[in-house]
Amino acid sequence: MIGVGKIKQYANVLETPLSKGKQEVSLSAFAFLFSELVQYNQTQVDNIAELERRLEDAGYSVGARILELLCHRDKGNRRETRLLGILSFVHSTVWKVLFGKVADSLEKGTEHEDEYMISEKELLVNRFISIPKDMGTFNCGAFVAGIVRGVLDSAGFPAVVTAHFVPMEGQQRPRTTILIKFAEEVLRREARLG
Amino acid sequence: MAPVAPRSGDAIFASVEHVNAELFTLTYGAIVRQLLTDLEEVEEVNKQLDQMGYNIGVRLIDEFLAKSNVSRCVDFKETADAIAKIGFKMFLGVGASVTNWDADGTCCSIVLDDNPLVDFVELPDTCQGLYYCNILSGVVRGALEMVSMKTEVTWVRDMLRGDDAFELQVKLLKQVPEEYPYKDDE
Amino acid sequence: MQFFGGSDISPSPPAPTASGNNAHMMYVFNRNGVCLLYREWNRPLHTLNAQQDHKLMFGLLFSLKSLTAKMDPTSFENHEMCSLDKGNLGVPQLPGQGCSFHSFRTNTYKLSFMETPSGLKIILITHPKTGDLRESLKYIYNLYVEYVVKNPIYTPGAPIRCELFNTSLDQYVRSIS
Amino acid sequence: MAAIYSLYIINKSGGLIFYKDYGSAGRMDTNDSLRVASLWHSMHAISQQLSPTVGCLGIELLEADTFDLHCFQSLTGGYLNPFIYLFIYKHTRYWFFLPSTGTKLFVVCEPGTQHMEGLLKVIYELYTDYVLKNPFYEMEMPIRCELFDINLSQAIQKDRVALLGR
Repeated sequence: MIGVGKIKQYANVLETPLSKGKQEVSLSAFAFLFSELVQYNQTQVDNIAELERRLEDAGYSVGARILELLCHRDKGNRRETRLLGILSFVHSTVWKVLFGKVADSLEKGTEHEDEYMISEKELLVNRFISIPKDMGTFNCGAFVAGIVRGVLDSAGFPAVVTAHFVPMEGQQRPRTTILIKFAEEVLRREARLG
Repeated sequence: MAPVAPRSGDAIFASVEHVNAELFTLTYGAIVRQLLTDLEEVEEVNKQLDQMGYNIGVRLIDEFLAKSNVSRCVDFKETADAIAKIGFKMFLGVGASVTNWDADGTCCSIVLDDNPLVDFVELPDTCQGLYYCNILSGVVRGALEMVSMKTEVTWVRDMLRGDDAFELQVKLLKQVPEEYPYKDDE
Repeated sequence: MQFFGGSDISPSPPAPTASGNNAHMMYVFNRNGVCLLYREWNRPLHTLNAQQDHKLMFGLLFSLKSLTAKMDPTSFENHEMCSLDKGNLGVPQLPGQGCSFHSFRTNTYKLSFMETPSGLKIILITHPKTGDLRESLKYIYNLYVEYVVKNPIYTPGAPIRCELFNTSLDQYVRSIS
Repeated sequence: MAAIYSLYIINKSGGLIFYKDYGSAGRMDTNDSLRVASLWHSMHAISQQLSPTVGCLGIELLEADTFDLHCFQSLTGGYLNPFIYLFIYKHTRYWFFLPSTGTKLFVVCEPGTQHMEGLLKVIYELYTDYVLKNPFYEMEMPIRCELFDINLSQAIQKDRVALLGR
């Protein structure tokens, strides 16, 4: 991956504070940009699975940078070492930075040991997006799944992360669930650490 | 009805939903990286970014006009002023000013006070010739075309290339005048 | 559509609403689209020459009439029997037939419109804030019957050049808007 | 008592991109609604050309015997992509060279229905949100956005409650 957009590492990094306080842009600006990202990728793929993968890749690079940014800024360089620690870091700290709120819920999967789910009633990136019927279960939340994978991977917790619509009764709109399936070695290490 | 005065950029920005600029910046970074991977030539990436900006401008203009109460975009000077002063603030939360108008008022510069696209960005030397923020020039061009002002928008100064500010030049190419050729085969 | 009976100038002119003249202009067309009268009191903008302007106005009225007839939500013909002439777009309406519009407003002017059963179309363009002028148009129609139709030297279908009609029209219009 | 009969949305060249009726009164079949839309598009543009003063934005309210028509228009458009309006009457051809105008929304309702301008502005904002920001919506094409439909019916419902509540 070309290094564009990497963090400034030069001497002057000490003078320029990494973040000039909480800067914001309008939701519309982000929505139009994200819509263009999706439209561009639609022109580059032949099927929905590929589109989802490309959105995820785009998200992955964002996730990797978010982790670096947050570790420098908030944690004073202390890295999460435990599974629950990194999950709650994603569920609250990362979500707050990206979406201005803590995620609606964080649950452990019931069937499988290695699965966790972060759910959001109205995922920001999906706010204005209506999926055409013929695209089946496609979810632009794949971008957010990529961000989560980027954060987890860079923090040493490799996983497969996917985005799914989950219908909620009494609601016209399904919520989005980010399903995290950790790699074997993460569980083994977690077991070792007791 | 006396036309309602256009709302200030700050007033609109304060009244709309916001997101953290970092999400915006990093998502944009992801787009540029994708383009650099998909398209070998940096010049191709510049063109694609401008086109993506144009696609956004064509859609965004409706929201800009509706929310800013700009009554009519007939005069290029007024419109350029509105886009700089209201548009950039309303969408990106940054101020911008319009300067160096040419004699006949068909070319000007928009100087950005700040640019949320470029936080944390350092262009490696493999990207010589890249106009990283080309999406913005496309947005201005697309928006203006929707109010029937064909323009050419280019970067005159780019901080990522060592300049001291971000400056866009907006040149009006064609604006069909109000009166029009009336053809009737009577 | 009521029929406008009565020969003398009745009803008495409605009370003048505002002083000053923010009436812009007035057109009278006959059923064949001939512009019998064009009076202008205050029109800073002319985008077209007179001939094109009159043609465009007639075209607008004619098309709006067929549009409103088609969109009439209370008429049932155009649901069941779509093929029926009445209500088909673009097919000329008989005067007084079907639903018609009586005014439209833009941000810069209000157009009030009346069509008599004889197909005479009277159009008054005023300030956008003007109220309902249907009564006023009826009054103007009575002026027309009085000073034009009854004027022996006027040949129907020719542009109206009766001075008396013009002066009383000017006076009346100045008083209503 | 449906105050609103129907809602139309027209694209920049007069093509119908959205039509919804509320109840059987005033219901149009597809080709009639297309014809109404393109005819309205031309009428709207012509009404600007006949304005006695500058700055005319076209018809905002049409008052007919049995309905009112309120129209809201975005201010895009102009002479870069003009269109020709051909009108034939008594076999003389009138044709006019008109500027394209912005996206238009118009609602057909009972005569005298109040605050339709407010409702149209709300619907327009829903359009700029749930249609223009939807990556799967292609400009100028018919609107098939689920979120737009959901939010539109909520807006109409809220408005109707306000009307009945009066």
